[in-house]
Amino acid sequence: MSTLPQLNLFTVVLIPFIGAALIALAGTHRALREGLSWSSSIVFFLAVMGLLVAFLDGDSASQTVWEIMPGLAIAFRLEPLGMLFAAMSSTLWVLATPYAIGYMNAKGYSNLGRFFACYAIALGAAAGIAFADNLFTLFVFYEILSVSTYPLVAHTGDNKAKQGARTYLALLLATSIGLMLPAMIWVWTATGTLDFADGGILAGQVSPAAGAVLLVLFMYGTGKAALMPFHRWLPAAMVAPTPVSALLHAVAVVKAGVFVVLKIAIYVFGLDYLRELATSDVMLYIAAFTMLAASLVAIRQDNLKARLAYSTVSQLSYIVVGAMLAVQLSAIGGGMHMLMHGFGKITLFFCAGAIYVASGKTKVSEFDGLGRRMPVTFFAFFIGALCVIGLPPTGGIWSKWHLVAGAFDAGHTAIMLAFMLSTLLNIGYLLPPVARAFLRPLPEGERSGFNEAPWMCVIPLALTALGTLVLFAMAQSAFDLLGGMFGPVA
Amino acid sequence: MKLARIIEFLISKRSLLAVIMLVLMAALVLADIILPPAYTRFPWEAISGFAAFFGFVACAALIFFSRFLGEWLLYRDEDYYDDHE
Amino acid sequence: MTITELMPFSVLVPLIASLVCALLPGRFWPWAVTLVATITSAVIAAITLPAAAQVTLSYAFGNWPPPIGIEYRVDAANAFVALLVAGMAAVALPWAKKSVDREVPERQGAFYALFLLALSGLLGITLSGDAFNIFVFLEISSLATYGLIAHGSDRRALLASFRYLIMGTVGATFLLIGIGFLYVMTGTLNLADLAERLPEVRDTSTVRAALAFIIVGMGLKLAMLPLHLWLPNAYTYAPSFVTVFLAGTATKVALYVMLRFVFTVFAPDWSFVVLPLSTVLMILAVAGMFAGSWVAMFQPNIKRMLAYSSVAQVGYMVLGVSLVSIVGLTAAFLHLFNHALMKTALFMAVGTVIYQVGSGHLKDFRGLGRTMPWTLTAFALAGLSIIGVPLTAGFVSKWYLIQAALDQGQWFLVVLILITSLMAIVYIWRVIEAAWFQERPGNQPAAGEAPLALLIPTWVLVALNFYFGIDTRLTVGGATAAAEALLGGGMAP
Amino acid sequence: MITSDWIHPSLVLIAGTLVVPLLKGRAMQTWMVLLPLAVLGVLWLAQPGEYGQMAFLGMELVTGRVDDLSMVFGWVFSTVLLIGAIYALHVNDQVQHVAAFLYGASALGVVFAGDLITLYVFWELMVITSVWLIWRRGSEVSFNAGFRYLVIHAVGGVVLLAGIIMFQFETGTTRFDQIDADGPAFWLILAAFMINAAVPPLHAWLTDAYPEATVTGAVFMSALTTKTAVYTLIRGYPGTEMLVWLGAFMTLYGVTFAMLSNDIRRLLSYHIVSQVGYMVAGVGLGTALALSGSASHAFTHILYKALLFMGAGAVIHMTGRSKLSELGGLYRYMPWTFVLYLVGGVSISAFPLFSGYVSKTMIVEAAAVDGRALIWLMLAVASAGTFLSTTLKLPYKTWLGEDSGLRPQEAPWNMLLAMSIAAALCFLIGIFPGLLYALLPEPVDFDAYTMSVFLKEMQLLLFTGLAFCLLLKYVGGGPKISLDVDWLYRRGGPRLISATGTAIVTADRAVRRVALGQLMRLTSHMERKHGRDGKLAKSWPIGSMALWTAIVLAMLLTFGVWR
Repeated sequence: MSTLPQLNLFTVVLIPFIGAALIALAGTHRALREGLSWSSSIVFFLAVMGLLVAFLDGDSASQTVWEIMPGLAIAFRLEPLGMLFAAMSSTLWVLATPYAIGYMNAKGYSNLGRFFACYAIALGAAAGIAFADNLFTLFVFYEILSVSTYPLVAHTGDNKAKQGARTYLALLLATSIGLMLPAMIWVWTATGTLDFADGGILAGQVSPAAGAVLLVLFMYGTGKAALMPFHRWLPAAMVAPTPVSALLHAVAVVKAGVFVVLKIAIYVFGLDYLRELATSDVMLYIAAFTMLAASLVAIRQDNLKARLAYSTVSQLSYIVVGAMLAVQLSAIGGGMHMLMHGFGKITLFFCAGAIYVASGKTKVSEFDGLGRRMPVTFFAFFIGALCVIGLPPTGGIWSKWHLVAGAFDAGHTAIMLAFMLSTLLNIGYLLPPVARAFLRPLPEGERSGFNEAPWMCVIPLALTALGTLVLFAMAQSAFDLLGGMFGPVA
Repeated sequence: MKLARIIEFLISKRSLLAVIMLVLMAALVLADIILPPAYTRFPWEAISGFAAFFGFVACAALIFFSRFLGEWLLYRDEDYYDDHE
Repeated sequence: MTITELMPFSVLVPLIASLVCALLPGRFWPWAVTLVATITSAVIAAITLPAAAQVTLSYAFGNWPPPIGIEYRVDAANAFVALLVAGMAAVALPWAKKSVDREVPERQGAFYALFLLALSGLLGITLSGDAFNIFVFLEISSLATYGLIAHGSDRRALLASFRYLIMGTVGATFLLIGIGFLYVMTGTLNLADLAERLPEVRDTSTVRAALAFIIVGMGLKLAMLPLHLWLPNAYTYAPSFVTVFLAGTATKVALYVMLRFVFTVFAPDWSFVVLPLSTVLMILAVAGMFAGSWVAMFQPNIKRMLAYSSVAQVGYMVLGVSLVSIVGLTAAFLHLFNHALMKTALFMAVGTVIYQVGSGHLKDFRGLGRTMPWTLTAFALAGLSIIGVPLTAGFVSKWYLIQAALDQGQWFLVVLILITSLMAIVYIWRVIEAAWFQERPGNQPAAGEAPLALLIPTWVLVALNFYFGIDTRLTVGGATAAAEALLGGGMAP
Repeated sequence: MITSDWIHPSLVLIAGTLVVPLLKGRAMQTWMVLLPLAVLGVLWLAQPGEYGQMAFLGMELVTGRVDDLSMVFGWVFSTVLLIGAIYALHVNDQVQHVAAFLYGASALGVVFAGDLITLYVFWELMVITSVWLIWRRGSEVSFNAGFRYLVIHAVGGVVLLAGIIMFQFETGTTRFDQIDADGPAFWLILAAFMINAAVPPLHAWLTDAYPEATVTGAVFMSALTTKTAVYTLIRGYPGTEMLVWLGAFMTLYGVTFAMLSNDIRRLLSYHIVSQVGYMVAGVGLGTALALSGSASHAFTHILYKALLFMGAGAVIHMTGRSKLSELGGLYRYMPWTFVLYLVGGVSISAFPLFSGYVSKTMIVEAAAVDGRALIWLMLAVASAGTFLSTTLKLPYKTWLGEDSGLRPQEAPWNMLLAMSIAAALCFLIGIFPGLLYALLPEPVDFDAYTMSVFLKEMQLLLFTGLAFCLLLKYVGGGPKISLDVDWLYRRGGPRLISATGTAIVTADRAVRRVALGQLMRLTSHMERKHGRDGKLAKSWPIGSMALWTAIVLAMLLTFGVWR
């Protein structure tokens, strides 16, 4: 068996929270704080891996922590999608920790105790979302995630940061409380349960019209999935320090959003029922529109982080499309894209941050010749970009493959076309930074010579880039895992 | 630079070379007339020297047609695309 | 001594203690006596509740049997409210010491005596099974409250108190008129007897008028829109401790009285038919929810903002009542309880800021998040509860309220509840933003963290907000029992 | 991908390439020569069969399929990698070397792919590796051209992806044999292949990008991308009637536009289009002879086209100029380059004794056997045109003609060596066509060296030459560029994208500005109205309170009591 610890789910979720409390207490004591950040991420990682090993062996843990009201409980259960999400977040947290430490120290930020504590809480909340066994638990951790990331977004403390953070929180809270909560209550009244169940809980319980409305409520209620027109928070959140943008706005927060979308599509609606709904096509096309429109906006962004943010908006819609296509292939593709895009996009953000740390440059138009000074960073950026675009030899190709195949399977040729167009647009905005950096000469008067960011930043980004390559070959594992959502894979 | 001298020598004898070539070409056509056509899958395969004629006409046609196409439609200044990119 | 015999002491102890208190000099002893008396009272209430949930307790004063003597009659509903009132008072008092020392430096004996009077009045209203007795206790508590409010250091406190006095008196008078009508028609003042005899005479306009007067009278004390106009100023200018106490108790008791009359004295199948009560209450509740939240969003004075928020929260309770169902009433009782928790915590946090900074204006909150993190965090967390974030008490009561609305098929109510919740986010957010995301202006006094004497009670309440958001057995159980007691076919013998 | 009797050549190449960045100077040069040799060795050992089967993501992969057809391409790709590597030995840019080898590995991966998934993966890898060979030229022009190249191929890639997915759903397999699907799957995959095969109007990426590639990179590019496409067409679409006509059209299109070109490598690029046209037409004819012709023409074409690009590249490398109008009279200074180039020229023109002759005539013969008169004539015109521009016009204007005043050195030894190897191979195949024919999948029932074929070809070529000499002054040219379908995406596409983007951004901004503006106005209005002294919030006089109380009471009494 395994030498890894087998903890119950709630304990695993608690680890980052405990870590956060300790980090907050460590406060300004730098060594202690960093040590705790490291150790909580590693302990969490090991705990999740322990779960993963057991899960792959066929154990399916579930746990009801507390029943708040009859039928309304904080409860956790392991299922494939959540396992994948948790495994991804925990892995990337381990990699993001040194990066965050390196970055925040290099840029001389203060208030780091709060920063790392909130960072940890966000991860804990993500884990809570991943393991949630019912909508209520999911909602609770979803809100914790929104609130805990607010101080991170506003960390810089200037007016722009506050403004961005305000947009961020306002949109996330307004959508979740205004739309998701009522939808949740509606489900509760209609079905008497909020538990996730294979095949969904809504089929036959609500009228088709009500189901259609519920779908819209859920999709827009999940503000973190950044479906247009509720996508503004994501670009606004880019005022955050880059480690936040990287781990949270490429992985934990936004993936939590699409994770919720997938989870609701699969376990609340059920794919079969979802297909019958009048609005599933509407949402599908809205997502497809988001996918393309966000890409078109991204092309025009000179600021690299803004460009990546819009790219994320676009990529998230891939996954929403995957959910709305409502066939197994696309759902699996969506789940895989969650993973692949996570690795790819975090690499890109890591690189954006490393570039900023090493050269102070944030605009793509200023990147000329930088590749010669920062070859590792830009090569990693190249690999990450390939993954996001969905090209070999990175894992991105397999998730895109399944999404497109799902679109065909569902009979939506127009969506296939949208994916194809989106790929082209992705190339249009992700590769120019690399090409510029490697091909154009450095501007007059700039010092040439090797000048990478601190190794604490460079090593993680190299590792995540490597991760996308490994995922190319290892996609089978993710595929098998996700196939478990629909019973044994044929 | 020996090779360059050979080429130079050949160029200096270009009238002679041209004559040799013309003779060779005449011989080719002659041979075509003398030898019976191996195939007659197409009507023109029976015509002796058709290939020669065709080669000449095709070449002339290409030269004039491409020239016409260029002058009429396709030629642009070399910085044409620079203005717009 | 049985529980039945013990029960009246929760009213009597503060009453007697107030006499002692009025005579005590200095700053410590009046407070100490008050504390002891309040805690005693709260403990008695706590013991009473489980017993009352089982069977209705009845205690006749002076051993005169009910129709003649005064009866204390306690079922789950009033035991629940009594525990709330006494409990909140007990939690507020440790906090009171510092705050009162600062805001009411002199004649504290009288101040605490008034407080105890108000407390015993409120408890008396709650426990009494006699209509006239209810009026008497109402007047006792009201008069004491006017006095307490008038202690506010701001000169406007006097005016606010005066206005409250006028309106309160109007309310009490209306109640008295209603009770008078009933007495004329039935010849009894005992609530149980009233319930028994009313069916014979209830088709008369006198009885209907009695109901109308009682509802308007209690609506005034309850601060139900549009009868709430006295409340903002009273809460704003009263000493912080008084606001803290009133916010958690006074309106709740008024609601209880209204419910007692509407549901048990007049049966709900009568009162909601004879008057368009359901509609009227629902309209007023929704209007209150909106207007209160709306105005709160724009208030520069935080105490005043919270006062308007209270108007909105009263709206939620009345909304629950207007649905006339077990779940609706449960929601009303739950919110009655939970709102006391959250609003008291919020007022305590604001009071703490006032104690440290000397002002409750939004602009004086700027930058306080750094210097008074514990106070402001308490405010933020209690704010979460008032917004109705899951795992807080506020969520539980809103959840039940929404359930009740859905049971009746009232979709639009759910929408309205959620919209007002969003408005709550806005007004709570203003404070959080000022505290953490604005710099403290240079000309403002630098304020340090508040003393523990203020912080601990505040945090106890904050913790309770979360505790009752997670462990809902006591609150939901109590509220359900209370609702069933009211709706379960009148006063059981 | 590795079993005891099969090592995937791509894997060898990729693994070997990973070492390149660690090496320098002489060691790197040695490695660069050894690596393609190793690949040739691996191919030598390869036995026909299917290897590397695996189940992946619910699909059956065959990563290595060795049969005669794939081996033909495998051999020539490896050979040209060796030649190209030698040609590039002097280049001190590891990015280029890495890109070139990975590009070669991808091309090999495509031809050895037994299923469409593997094929797709390598297909895309080919794009992202080869684009660096354009970009590393380092100029602004090549930067942009590289992007256009990338985007067009990305289009091809997504079309292929869609096609394969449809194919998979339709047939339930992803095996790559003849594509026998109906409907969109058939057409999409074909379109993707045709993009890479540079079939007009999908060809402009080639003539746009290759002239802007690096001197050494263009050699690899000329050999690999279009020829993998030819391979896939032979494998997947033999006998598709449409291809006959497209192919014949391509041959003419290429020669016509080549006449208009001023840039020497653009001229040669149009001839790639033209020559690939022969192969495409051969695929379309679909007979055993025609397919053998296509395969062998691809083989010979790779070698002579590489030779031509090497020759042109040497000129560019040594003079820094690439335009006919700026070159001339170089024979004195670069005679070896001149002569070796001419070997390539006569090969492509299909002079007897040179490689093009033994393969092109096979396709033409196949058209004749099929009785396609018009096709035959079109191919004949293209033959004349090929000779005209590659062997007459280009060398004439570059090495002979007016002296441009340039005084370059002869090309470096490694370039000449690489060209010599290629030239030798062209010659060898021309003399011993049996060597080539032996590699082909089907036994070849064709002899190029019959009197009839010889006579016709010689007449055609020599009289073309005559016409050229007579009409020399009418031959077009000059410092001009000619438009092609790339206009559509160089001028039209960017405008469309930027216009759409602008529209979205503007709309988004406008909506947000209006919405936020209204919200702001509303809030400030509300703040005024409902602040401390607002209507709802101000302290009401007692009279008003009493009034409200009275109203409520009156309402209740009115409705409830006196009904």
